[in-house]
Amino acid sequence: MVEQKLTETLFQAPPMAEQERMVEAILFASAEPLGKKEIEERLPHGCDVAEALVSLRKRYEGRGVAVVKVGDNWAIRTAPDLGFLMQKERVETRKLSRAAIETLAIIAYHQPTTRAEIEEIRGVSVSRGTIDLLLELDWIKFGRRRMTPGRPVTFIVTQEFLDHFGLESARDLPGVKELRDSGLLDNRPAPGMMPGAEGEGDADDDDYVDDDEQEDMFE
Amino acid sequence: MVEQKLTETLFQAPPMAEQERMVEAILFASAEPLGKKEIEERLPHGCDVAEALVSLRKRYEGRGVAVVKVGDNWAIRTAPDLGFLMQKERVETRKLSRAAIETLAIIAYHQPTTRAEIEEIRGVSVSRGTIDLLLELDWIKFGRRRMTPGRPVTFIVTQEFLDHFGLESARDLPGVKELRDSGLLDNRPAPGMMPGAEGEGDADDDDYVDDDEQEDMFE
Amino acid sequence: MPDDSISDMFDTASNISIEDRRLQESLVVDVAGFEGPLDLLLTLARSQKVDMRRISVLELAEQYLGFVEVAKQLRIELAADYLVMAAWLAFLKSRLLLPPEPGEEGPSGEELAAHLAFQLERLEAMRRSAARLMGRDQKGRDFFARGIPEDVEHKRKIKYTATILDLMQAYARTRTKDQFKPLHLSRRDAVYTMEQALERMKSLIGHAIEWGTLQQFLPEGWQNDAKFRRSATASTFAASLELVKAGKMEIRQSEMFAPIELRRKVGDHG
Repeated sequence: MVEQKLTETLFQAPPMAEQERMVEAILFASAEPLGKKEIEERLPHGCDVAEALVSLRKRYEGRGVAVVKVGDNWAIRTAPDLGFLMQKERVETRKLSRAAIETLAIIAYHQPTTRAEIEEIRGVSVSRGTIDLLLELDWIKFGRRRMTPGRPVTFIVTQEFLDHFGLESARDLPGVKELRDSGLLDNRPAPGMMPGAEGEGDADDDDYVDDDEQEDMFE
Repeated sequence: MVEQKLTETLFQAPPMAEQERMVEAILFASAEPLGKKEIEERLPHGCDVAEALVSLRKRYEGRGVAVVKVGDNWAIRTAPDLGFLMQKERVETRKLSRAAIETLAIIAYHQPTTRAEIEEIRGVSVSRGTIDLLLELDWIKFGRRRMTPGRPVTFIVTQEFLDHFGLESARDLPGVKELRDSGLLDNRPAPGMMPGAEGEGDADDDDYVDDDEQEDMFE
Repeated sequence: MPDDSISDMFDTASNISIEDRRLQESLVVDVAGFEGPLDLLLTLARSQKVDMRRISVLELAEQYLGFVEVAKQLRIELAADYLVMAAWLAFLKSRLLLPPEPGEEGPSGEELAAHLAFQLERLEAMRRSAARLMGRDQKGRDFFARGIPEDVEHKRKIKYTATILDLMQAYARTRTKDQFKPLHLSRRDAVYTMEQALERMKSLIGHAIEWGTLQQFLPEGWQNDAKFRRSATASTFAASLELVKAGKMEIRQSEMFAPIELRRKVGDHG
C-alpha cells in the first residue's frame, strides 16, 4: 500500500498552478512560437499543456504582454497597443514591392497555389526574385505538388507569416470569408482562347525545388 | 478653463495599472536589462517607474518568470526554481570501461578492499578516474580504514550497487567455483602451477590481508 | 500638338468625359508603371466608376484599344503582352457585337467577357486584401517578441550501464589472470621483462653517443640461454622503442634483417 502511494506521488503531475508556471516560463524564454508537444516534452510527465495554456492566456488578458496562438503554436507577444513604446526594438523592414505584397496576399488567400495561378490572377509573370524574397522572409514555403499535369509546386504561407501578421490561422486573414462567399477565391478556369490561360505546369517550376524540400513534399 | 484642463490631461501620466503594463511590455521586449532612467525615457511623461516596477515585481511573485534586478538594471527572467526547464538532457548510455568493471568486480568480491589490493589483482595500476567514476555512480563508497601500516582506505559496494545489479547482498555474487562451473572462468589448468606456490614469499603479497569476509565469499 | 491628337483619337473612339481622357493621357505617360495588361484594364475599369461586377467589358475593350492606338501614335513601344491583349480584346469585341456564326466552336463572347470581369474583380479584391494585410499590426513594428530569449541548454548526460553478467565476466577475467601467476613465478629466471630492460637501457643510454647495435644493450650472459636471449632481445627492443618514443634515443636499420642500431638522441643529456 505504502509503496503504491509512493509510486503514485512520484509519477503524479504537478498541480495545475505549477504546470501553468512552467508553461509560462517556457513561453517567456522562447522568441519563437512553440507547439504543445514541444512544451509537453519539457514538462514533467503527465502535464496538461492545453489546460495550462488556456488559463495562462486568460491570466494575461489586458496585460502588457499577451499569450497568443500562432497556427498550432503558442507565443507571448507584447500587446499591440503598446508598440509605440518599443521604438528601440523596432526593426526597419524592407519596403516590399507591390508585386511582392500582391504575390504574398494571393498565396495567403489562395493557398496552396501555384506560380501559374498567381500569374493568372495578377496577369503578369511572377519574377523569381519576388518568390525568393518571400521565401527568404520565411513568409512562404513550398506546399505539396499539385497533382495536375506537370505536377507544379505550390506555395503556402508559414507560421512565421502568421506570427508576423498576428494571425491565429490563415482563416483569420482579413475579409477571407467575404471573399470566399463571393466566389473570388474559387479557382475558376479561364475559358479557352484567353491570353495567359495556358502555361500551367511551367517547366521552370522544377528549378524551385531543392531535393530536401521535395522529400518534405511527399511525406 | 477648458484649455487648462486639456493641457492637464495631455500631460497627465497614465493610471498606474497602465504604467505597469507599459513597463511589463518594455522589459519583455528589450534585448537587455534596462535601468529606471531608460525605462522612464520610453514612457509617457510623468510616469513613476519605481512604483510601476515594485508592483510589477509583486505581480510576478510566485509566477514562472520573475522581475529581477541585474546590477542597477531590471529584466524579466525565468524563476530560479524552473531553470531545469531550460535544459534538455540527452542521456547517452555507455558501457563501463574494462578497467572500471574489473575494479568494481574486485571491490564487490573482496570488499572491503584497498586500492593496492585491486592493483595487485588486476596487475595494473588503478587510475584515479576509475575510482572517481565508480564513486560518482554511487556504486562504491569508502569503507573503514584498514588497520595495517599506512592505514589505507578501503572500498565497499553500496546499496545502489546492489539495486542496480539486482542483488540482495554482495554475498549473493556467484563464487569462483560457480564461475568456473558455468564456464565464465577459464578452466584451463595452469601449467607448472604448484600447489602452495601462491603467496610464497612474494613481497607484494604482504599487502593482502585475508579478511574473514574474503574467505566467506569464496567458501 | 500631341494633346490635340489624343483628344481627337478618343473623341472618335467613344464618348468619354474629360476627366477620363486626362486619366488616359497619364496612362500613356506612365505605361512603364503598369504591371501588365490586366493591371491596365483594371485601372481603366475603375474609371467607369461602377461596381466591378457591372463594368462594361465592351466599353473597356474599346478604351484599351484606344489606349494602344494612342501609344502607337506616340511611338511608345508596348510590350508584346499588351499587344496580345489588344488583339484578344478586338476579337472579344467582335464576338460580343456580331451574332455567332453557325457551328462556331469555343466559348461565347459573353462567357469570355464574364471571365474577364471576374479576373478584374478578383485582382481588385486581392489588391484590397493585400493592403488590409499590410495594414495589420506587424511583429517588430507594432508588437514584439521576447527580447532576451533563453535558449534551451542541451546537456549530455552519460549513463553507464553494466549488467551482472558483465560484472562476473570481469571478475572471471581478473581471477584468470591471477591463476596464471604461478606460471610466471616458475619461469621468472628465463624471462627478462620490459621493465628490467628499460632499467638497464636507462643506465646505459648516457654512454651511447655513437650508434651501437641492439645486442650491445642486452644483459650479461644472454648468449648462454636461447630462451633468455629471445626474451631479452624482445624486451630490449620494446624498451628501446619506448625510449625512442620518449625522445631519448634514436633507432635505425639500414635494410631488412640488418642489425638494429641505437644511440642517444643528440642534444639529450637526461
